[in-house]
Amino acid sequence: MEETLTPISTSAEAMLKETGIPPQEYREIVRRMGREPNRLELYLFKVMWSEHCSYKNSRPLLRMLPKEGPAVLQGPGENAGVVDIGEGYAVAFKIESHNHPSAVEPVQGAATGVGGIIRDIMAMGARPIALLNSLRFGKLEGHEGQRTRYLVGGVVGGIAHYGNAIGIPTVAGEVYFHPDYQENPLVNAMCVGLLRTDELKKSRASLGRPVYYAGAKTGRDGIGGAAFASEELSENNEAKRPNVQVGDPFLGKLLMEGTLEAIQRDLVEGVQDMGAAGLTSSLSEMAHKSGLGLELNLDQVPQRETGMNPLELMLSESQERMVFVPRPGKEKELEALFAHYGLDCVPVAQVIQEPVFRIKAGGEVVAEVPTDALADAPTYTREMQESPEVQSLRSKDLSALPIPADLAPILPQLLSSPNLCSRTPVFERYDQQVGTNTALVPGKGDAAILRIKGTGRAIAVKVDANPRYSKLHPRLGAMHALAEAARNVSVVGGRPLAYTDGLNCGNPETPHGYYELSETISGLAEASRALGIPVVSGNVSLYNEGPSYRIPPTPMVGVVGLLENLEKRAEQGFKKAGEFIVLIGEPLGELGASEYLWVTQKLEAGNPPRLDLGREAKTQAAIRELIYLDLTRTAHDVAEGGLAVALAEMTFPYSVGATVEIREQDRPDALLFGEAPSRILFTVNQAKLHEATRLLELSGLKYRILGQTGGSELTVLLPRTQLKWGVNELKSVWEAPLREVLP
Amino acid sequence: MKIAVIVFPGSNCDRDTQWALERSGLGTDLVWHTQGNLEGYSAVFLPGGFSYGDYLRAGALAKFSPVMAEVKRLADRGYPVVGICNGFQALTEAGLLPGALLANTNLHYTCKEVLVRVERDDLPFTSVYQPKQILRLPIAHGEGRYYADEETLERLEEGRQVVLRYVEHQGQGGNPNGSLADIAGIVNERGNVLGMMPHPERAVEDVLGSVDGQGLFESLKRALEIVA
Amino acid sequence: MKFHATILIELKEGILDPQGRAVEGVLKGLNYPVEHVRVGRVLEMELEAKSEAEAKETALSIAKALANPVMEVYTLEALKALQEVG
Amino acid sequence: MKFHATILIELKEGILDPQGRAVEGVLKGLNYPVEHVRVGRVLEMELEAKSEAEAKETALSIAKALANPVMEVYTLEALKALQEVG
Ligand SMILES: Nc1ncnc2c1ncn2[C@@H]1O[C@H](COP(=O)(O)OP(=O)(O)O)[C@@H](O)[C@H]1O
Ligand SMILES: [Mg+2]
Repeated sequence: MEETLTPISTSAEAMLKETGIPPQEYREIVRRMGREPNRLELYLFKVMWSEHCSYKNSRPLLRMLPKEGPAVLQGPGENAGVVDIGEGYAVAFKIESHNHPSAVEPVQGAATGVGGIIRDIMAMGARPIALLNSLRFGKLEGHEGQRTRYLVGGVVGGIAHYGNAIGIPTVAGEVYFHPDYQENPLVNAMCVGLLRTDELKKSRASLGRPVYYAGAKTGRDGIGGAAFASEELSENNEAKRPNVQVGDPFLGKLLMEGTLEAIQRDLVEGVQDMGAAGLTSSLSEMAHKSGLGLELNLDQVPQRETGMNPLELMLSESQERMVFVPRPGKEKELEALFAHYGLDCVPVAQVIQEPVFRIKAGGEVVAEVPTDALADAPTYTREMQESPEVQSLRSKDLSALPIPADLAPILPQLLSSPNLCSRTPVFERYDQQVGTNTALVPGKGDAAILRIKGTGRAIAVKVDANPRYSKLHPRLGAMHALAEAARNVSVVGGRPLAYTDGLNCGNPETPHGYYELSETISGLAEASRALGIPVVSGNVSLYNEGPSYRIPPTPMVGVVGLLENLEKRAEQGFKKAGEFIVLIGEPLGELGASEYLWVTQKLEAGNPPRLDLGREAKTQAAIRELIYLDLTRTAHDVAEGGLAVALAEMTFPYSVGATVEIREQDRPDALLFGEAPSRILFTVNQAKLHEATRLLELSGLKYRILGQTGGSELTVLLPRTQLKWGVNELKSVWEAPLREVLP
Repeated sequence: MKIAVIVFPGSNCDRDTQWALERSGLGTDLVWHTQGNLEGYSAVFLPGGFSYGDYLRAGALAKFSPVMAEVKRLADRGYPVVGICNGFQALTEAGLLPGALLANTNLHYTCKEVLVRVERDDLPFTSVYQPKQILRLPIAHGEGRYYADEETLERLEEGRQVVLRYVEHQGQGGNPNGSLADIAGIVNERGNVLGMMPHPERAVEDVLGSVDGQGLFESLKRALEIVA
Repeated sequence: MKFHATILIELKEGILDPQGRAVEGVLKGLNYPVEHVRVGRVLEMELEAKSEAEAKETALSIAKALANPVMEVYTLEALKALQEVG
Repeated sequence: MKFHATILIELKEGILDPQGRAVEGVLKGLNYPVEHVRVGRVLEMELEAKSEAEAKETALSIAKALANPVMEVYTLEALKALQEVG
């Protein structure tokens, strides 16, 4: 049917080749503009209609996600989501991906990813108080392992470089290794900011107001990066490779202080960061959200390099730039404020009635596009089909698996696997405490806790995703991701308020890729509804596939929870001897999609564990109640590696051992290393044991008193065998692997 | 009685230091680095962070800030001056304290808890500590390896200018960065200018995991009250 | 023979150099008439080679190995033969 | 006149240079015949001066200001006049 459509002029065809804009979208552009666009205008569309900026493949699916909740002050649609935490305070948070830039240049890619999400939080009027990150890498072993090691070092170094210098603590995160990330490492950064509810800012501008540009000068950095981020990393990208964007945390810090002071002194009515696609998206989106137009004068834009043309200026992704709309009469104060910090702060645009984005250079109009034409990209719903390989992996029968004769060596083997070993070598490179709010540091608990100065309150934060579950069952995997992130927040005493999701998937234009994206989002939506946790922000990163690998769908779910009383919190480590160890849930786990299968048999197969969301919600409520009633101070969820790994992890922080007994007759490997959700271990002393177990009975949850803490060994009594490991021996095998990657 | 907490572009522990001082009942002002006059302040803190991005060398560019001449003037007049982490680096770069702080031998920024022994409890910064008391304090730096040539090192030891030393205790702690003589903190000859790599302001509340830094602020408070 | 090589590894033109920017700001504040300050790394090393030509080749291949091709350029700033001591 | 100056700031002999060691380790791992690898900083800048002599003086005073005498030495590696682009 193509040929029946209006033919495309030859000049246009050249530009289409150059920009990679498909003919049908070009026709839509011409229709919306009522004429053929010039080259600059076409590039504006290329950027704004890129997946990264327009969500054209995901927006229809994202509508499935529940976005309302009692605590939600700002849902998806602004620079970050905002939830009320009481006493006049709120927190803003969002996750953002920087996968492709990090694959090209790990240090700067990760650093600018952190810088970018920080500015999203600032744009809401919030002071950033915590950073999290979720990282995915390929193989550590063999030849391919060399590149992985290089990437790990670079990415961790880049996150540390930016976060440490700008003075925001990195308090939680996750690192996961899987072969399918070999060509597409994932680097998602999350930031949480604190604000007074009455200082909530939006990306708005009112008629006639000047629009200010503040921060770093514009150079030829990451030209076309946003579009770049939406293309598969393939050989021919080498040519297209943009000038690497370099982050400057020093300037970023000054820009942050200037921005927060401007907001706190009420000098500005609208704030917007310049993220991906720089001037183009920040200004056109601000105009569109305000239902107005905007006239930009490029001659006023501070420039770092000479001879930059309008296209370069519009596409530049130079870092550390913000957009402000000053309150009437506050212009001079705003300029003075940034002068104090030694930063540019100049008017570059004017808000106009006519709903167009008009760009002037050298006194002439070089581009003029209707703002809604740019903002509302066409969306796509595509046909989907599950990959047959995944189907067959999932339907593999695991009941016939041999039971290892000797189970003792398996625990150290699991603890020294890249996905379960100690993360200390990673997070000790991050400043975890600047701001002096970190009440639970990485390694001490399943989620980080940040107290809110001036209140008795605190928030708990964690980001999670299990790629193996998601690979074998995208829908169930996504449900697990939210359930686990929320569980991690609950076991430290936090009540989940909302989440942000970083959806990392493959190519949506392939049936398998679109199936995984769609199933992931509907799984999230279902879990979201069942657990009563709404989404307030997020990010979508697609096309994460290379010539030989497609990443597993990776929904990185960042949950923020509230502790009404900072004192009512729990950590992960056994503290003293003689406490009872109670398991909420049952010892028996499943082998499907387990780390145990992978580590012991290099087998990735079967169904991920079943997930009863009703029981999950009850389980989380129960542990929060136990913590709130001072019945426990030590809790930890049972995740990858199963019961044995969870117990070992609890012995490490204070080197306090334990003895537990499991009476079940089921296959011992499933009892020790099988995985299942809705399981939490906690300790309680003799005096409170009865009250604790009564609470669990009343909430109708299965539970088991497994044993007691104490000694310098972890002992597990099974019906037919007894297993014993020295805590220090386990600890040293657990600490070694990543230390070798990050010396 | 007020304490000046200097804010260089890139400082990021200024508010934390202020918080710790205020909690100890000491009045403070955050003073921007271009301030040319510190008249009326009874002590000065150079906080941690990344002054000027720590570009070139940690603390290297801070010495050019206008306020530093004034800090030196107060130091010469015997006022207490404390440099924490980046502040310590700035004090050595500016020549207010001997030696220098080089890249950690592990070549990366390291944030963790260390053990330090209080070598002197007769200073305005340490009077409330027990002799040889061992403190649990956080470090967070990439350039904390104390270095000085032999004579300087000898002078430091003879003059009892080493105030804090990294120690190992029951398998914990140890020297985290390769500092000569396990040096974690020193004072000038007169004993009124202190530089230390660990962060006492991060160890003043149970919720932060340690209260061992509180003694420094209390000691200072006492000293200043006596003067006042 | 032993040679001494001095290798410079610097950011490509056009790539932002925050460090240079900060140093330039400070120097200007001290009224130095400077511009376009860039900060890079210098590597000094001794290397073994049969001839000047071979030494040059080795030095250049080392420079290539150490520079990050995405962001950096390298130059062999100096190469001189050292007389064997003893 | 405009001049281009190249300044090297390096650790004094005898001061442990872990970065140099690390690089040396990597290079030896790649079988390069290297020794005594040291890593320092190079600063490139343009400066305004009336004469070559004045330019040299300025460059050296900048180097002096930026180096830390406790553990570093500085050298003016190169200084050349740039012809004004009219
Ligand atoms: N997966 C998602 N779930 C919920 N909201 C999302 C998701 N992806 C993006 N959003 C929201 O859409 C808006 C635009 O996203 P994005 O372009 O990443 O913001 P920014 O341009 O500020 O980085 C943001 O409010 C973001 O929170
Ligand atoms: Mg934004």
